[in-house]
Amino acid sequence: MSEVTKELFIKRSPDLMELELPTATEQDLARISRELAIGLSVEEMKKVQRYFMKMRRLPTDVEMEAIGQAWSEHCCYKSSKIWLKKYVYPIQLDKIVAREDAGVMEFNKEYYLVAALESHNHPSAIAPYGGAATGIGGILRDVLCMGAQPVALIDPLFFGGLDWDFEKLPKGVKHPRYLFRRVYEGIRDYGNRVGIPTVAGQICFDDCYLGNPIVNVGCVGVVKKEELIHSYAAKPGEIYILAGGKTGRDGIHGVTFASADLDAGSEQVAQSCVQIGDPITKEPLIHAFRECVTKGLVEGSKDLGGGGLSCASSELAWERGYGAEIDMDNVPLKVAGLKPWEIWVSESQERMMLLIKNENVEEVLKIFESWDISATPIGKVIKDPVIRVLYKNEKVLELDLSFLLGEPTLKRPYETANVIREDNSSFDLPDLNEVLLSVVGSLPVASREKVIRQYDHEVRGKTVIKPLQGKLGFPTHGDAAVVKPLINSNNGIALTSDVNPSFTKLDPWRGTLSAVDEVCRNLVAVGAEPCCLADCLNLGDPTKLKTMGDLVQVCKALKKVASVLELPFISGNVSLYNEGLHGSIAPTPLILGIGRVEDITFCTTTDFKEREDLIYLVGETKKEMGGSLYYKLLNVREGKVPNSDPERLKESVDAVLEANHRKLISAIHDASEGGIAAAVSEMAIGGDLGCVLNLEKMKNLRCDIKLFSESNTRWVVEVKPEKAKEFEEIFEGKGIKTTRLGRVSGKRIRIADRKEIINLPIDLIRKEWNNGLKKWME
Amino acid sequence: MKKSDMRVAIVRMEGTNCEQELQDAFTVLGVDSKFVHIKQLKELTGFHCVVIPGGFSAGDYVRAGAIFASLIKTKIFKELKEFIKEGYPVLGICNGFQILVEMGFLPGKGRGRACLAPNDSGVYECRPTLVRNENRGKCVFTNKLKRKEIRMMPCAHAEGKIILEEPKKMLSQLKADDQIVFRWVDPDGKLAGYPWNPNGSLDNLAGLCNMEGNVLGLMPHPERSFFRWQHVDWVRKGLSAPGGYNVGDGRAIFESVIECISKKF
Amino acid sequence: MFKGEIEVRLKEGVDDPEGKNTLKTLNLLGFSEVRAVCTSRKFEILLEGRSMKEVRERLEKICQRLLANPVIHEYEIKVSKQ
Amino acid sequence: MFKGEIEVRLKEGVDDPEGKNTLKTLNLLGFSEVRAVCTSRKFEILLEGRSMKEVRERLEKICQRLLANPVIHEYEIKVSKQ
Ligand SMILES: Nc1ncnc2c1ncn2[C@@H]1O[C@H](COP(=O)(O)OP(=O)(O)O)[C@@H](O)[C@H]1O
Ligand SMILES: [Mg+2]
Repeated sequence: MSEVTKELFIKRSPDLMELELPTATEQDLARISRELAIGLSVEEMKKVQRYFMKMRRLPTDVEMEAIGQAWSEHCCYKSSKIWLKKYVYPIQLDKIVAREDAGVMEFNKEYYLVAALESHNHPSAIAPYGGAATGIGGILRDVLCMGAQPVALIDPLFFGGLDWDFEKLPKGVKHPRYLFRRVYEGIRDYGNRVGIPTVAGQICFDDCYLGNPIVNVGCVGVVKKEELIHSYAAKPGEIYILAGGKTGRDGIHGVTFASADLDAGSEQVAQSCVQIGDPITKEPLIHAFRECVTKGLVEGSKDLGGGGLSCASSELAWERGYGAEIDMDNVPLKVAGLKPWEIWVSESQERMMLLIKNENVEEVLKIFESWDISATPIGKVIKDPVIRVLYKNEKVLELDLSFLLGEPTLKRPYETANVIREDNSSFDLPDLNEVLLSVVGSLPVASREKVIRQYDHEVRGKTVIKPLQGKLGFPTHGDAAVVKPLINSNNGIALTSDVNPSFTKLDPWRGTLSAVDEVCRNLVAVGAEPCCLADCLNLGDPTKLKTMGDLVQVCKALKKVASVLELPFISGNVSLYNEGLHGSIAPTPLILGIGRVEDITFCTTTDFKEREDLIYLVGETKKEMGGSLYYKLLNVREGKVPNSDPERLKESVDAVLEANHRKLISAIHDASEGGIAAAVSEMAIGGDLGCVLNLEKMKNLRCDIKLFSESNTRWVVEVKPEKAKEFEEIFEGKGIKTTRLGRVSGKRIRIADRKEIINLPIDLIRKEWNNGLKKWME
Repeated sequence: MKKSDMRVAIVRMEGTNCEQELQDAFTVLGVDSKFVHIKQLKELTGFHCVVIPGGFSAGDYVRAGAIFASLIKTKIFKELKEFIKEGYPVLGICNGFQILVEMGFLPGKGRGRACLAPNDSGVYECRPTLVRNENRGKCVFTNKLKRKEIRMMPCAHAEGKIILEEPKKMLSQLKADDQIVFRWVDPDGKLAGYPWNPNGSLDNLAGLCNMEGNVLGLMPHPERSFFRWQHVDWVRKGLSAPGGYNVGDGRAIFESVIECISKKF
Repeated sequence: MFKGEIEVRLKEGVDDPEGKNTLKTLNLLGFSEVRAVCTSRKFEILLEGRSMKEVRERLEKICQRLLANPVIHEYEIKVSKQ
Repeated sequence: MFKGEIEVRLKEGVDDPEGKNTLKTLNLLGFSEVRAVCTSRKFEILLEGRSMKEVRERLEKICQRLLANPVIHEYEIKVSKQ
């Protein structure tokens, strides 16, 4: 602490400081914010100053820390809130039962579906193993605290290029290969231990993520309708019970850290922000908590995530206009000697806050005791909208909740970036056999098997459509995973996540539309009706005009497509300040798609099933090559990003679902990165069956564009010859184009467009596809 | 004994996590089962079968199953030994197998020692695997399976490689005494290498029973192929199966033990 | 108070997949001079006791009961007074 | 040929769930005299090199690139000639 600032801190007791705020100059205010590492701007500090002048007293360090947490970007969404409120939150609002720590929707007559999605980017950049693991821990608690049983996890990940030169990394920046490995190991070791299957995800590599990987994590669960728990206090007098792990110095300032740029110095500063998850505390915590819920003992609940005790106790009370009185002496600590402010904002893992009626407290404590999990009453809900905290019989914090949680919002200036929507490229046709092999062996397309198999994607025994599918011994990628959460019902939940940063980088608008398009394609491909979305908006520094412009574009695009599709955003998260070695990351609006399967016995997979079946392309192919894998491989830097027409998407979704309900689909795979060439390859790999295709009926395009265009709203479908007519009629009736490309045949992929352009054995394609990512993982 | 009188104890502690699907399996077959936390487990009277489920007991810290095994040893070793001696069936799946081996119930007293070591691949392996029934009739968990029959039961473990202290001698003993229950095979029924043998286990061993045949430990998860829709290729092959609609390959293990209990007690 | 340092390592002849994987990765990362990697695990245990001898015996028991599996592991115990 | 012995351990103040769970078990098993358990990992690396100094530098790099994360780990390197 510098000499100047020292004078502004007054020791009130051994553990407590007060700040000489009233006399502080602007410079002093900035310094205080810096010294306390609470990340408040001078404007915000002035607001704090005014509040305490009105109160006629000095703030304690506990109070300053609490305000710092509450007003951080991570906790209050100050830069994004107005846009989310305007565009995202209102969509199909009446379908949402609750949008709290997790979102809640109807699943079937008896059950709700609960889902949450979050980012864990900054912690994972500096401590990838612990960061990714605690990401899972946190999202599980979000779902759990609604009373739900978590049933599946999903992990979308984004890293820099694996081939980046080690010598070109600045000090303190970790190599993508190290980050990638430690992140999936963290997910594996935590997810497998808590026994919730990791069924889906996404791994994406792009140099914009150098130094700032994106680690998002989603979770879905189910809860009996009458067992739903809300994240708020219903009545004064309810007792706060803190359950789970003990509180320590790990994870202090996590949220303010998450709302700052990473730089070389971050490693040192960050050490205390790193939280270490303990799945073996979490696993019984899930059981104990669920037991309390099923016995009807829980009135309200919230997990302790960003902002720790401070956020959880304040928000629980304030939601319905109440307040809280907390006695910090009772908080179980990992080590002695924690200062009150540290206890108040620590983000130690594996903790939950429960609100319990006085008469039920004893029983709840007993249940936790039987699971060997610590649980302690630490305070109660009060009528006045104030939060008051005692420590060693001393009042260390007293704040009006309307002030603390009054939702500071910023309307930051923004600028919409120009996008290029032209394609004047001209180049000779390359050897398409070679290109196809590079496409299937490229990082975006290549097999994820080596990662997927390390995640236990089958624990709980309810994963009916698995991430790897096909003939036994010939695994290929599926489009979405399906779990059947209830033993007595054939209803299923389908899960997938998508966004292609190569698109969003060039064109945030179309990139966002494409992400939602792809999510829907994947869901209907397995036979699921899209029922809701969640979004994690990962972007750069919001003080940059372009970042804010991108954010606005993204939100508008989400509104456009989701309104037409009638899909609400059930949950979401905004992660800003993602700045890598090359500046801001590509806007990365990660979309989680959740679908509902009426009867899982209707589900379909991607693998070719039988010789002589017909192969159709559904949808229209255009020369929309901007950000395409094909152009990237050929180093062509032009082209427009594929557009998506929400109305047509909706019609197509309905048509594919109708074909599914009439059992007309033998196999289906959506066309995305690598176009229909990649889709067909994966279908062949999983069925161990080849095909003969002729592209002549796809008009007016050069053959390479036909093969590798990534136009949206397209699927490759295998149909039995006797069902061809019925299949075609469904699409015709809705004005959606289908093109009969050929049939399943032999052990080679043979494609002609007037003359033969591809002729390769599937074994060779499979070999390239298997090795593409694996070779980086040894 | 009637099915409705049977009671199965599913023993758990923090980190066991395959118990729900295990219970579902017994429930579907009409048998009552109860979760018992190792902390509360004081006696086994009233139970007719003990199952130790898969998962990561105590995080598998130190070594897979080590902590759970030593807890059982201090808490209820004698009772469990007596239980086994009386002929009641005891099943350990995956982590449960590791625990039974750690405790010395498998391969059994006077048989030399075994261990479940880290997979050759060095990592966790979650994949569909095939096992062949090698048992000639001793094991009470496989009497509903034909000899040499191949079944799909997925594996999901990081430490499943069976190592024997004196491989040659012990292997021939195990064979002679019909203690080998399952071997990993490929779709052609051959004793293949990775990935069909997912861990590099000696002689493709995947499951062993004790001398008396009433204790079985196996690495693959029969409860994960109890239903046909848990099979990875059900969409290709449909849900009708030899045993009936939606019957999965692992179900026979549970049917076998239930039949055994009903005949024996 | 005493401090026991226990190193548990795989016996010779027992495969060490973690070591093998680490070796492969190091070679791939350009550390081509690395020839072999073995891994082991260390437990540092703080415990009370009356004498070095007694403490050593207890640590021996701890290894047998929990930390090592005699089929694949060997271990080494060091004791010091704190 | 040189041998490097690298011990990687969690920094003080960083949670060690493995140590915590081992402690709990030892206490339950009747080793009530045990007060604390910390775990760490050792890598024994055989590698070529021209001098102790060069080898030490390479091992230092190996730690930074693969074996340790400076945010939560500290490590110790010993080199000897074989
Ligand atoms: N981009 C978004 N789209 C939809 N909902 C969002 C978005 N960002 C945040 N939310 C919702 O706002 C609420 C608060 O978010 P957050 O503070 O991150 O939740 P928590 O900390 O409890 O996980 C949650 O219900 C979350 O789902
Ligand atoms: Mg939360």
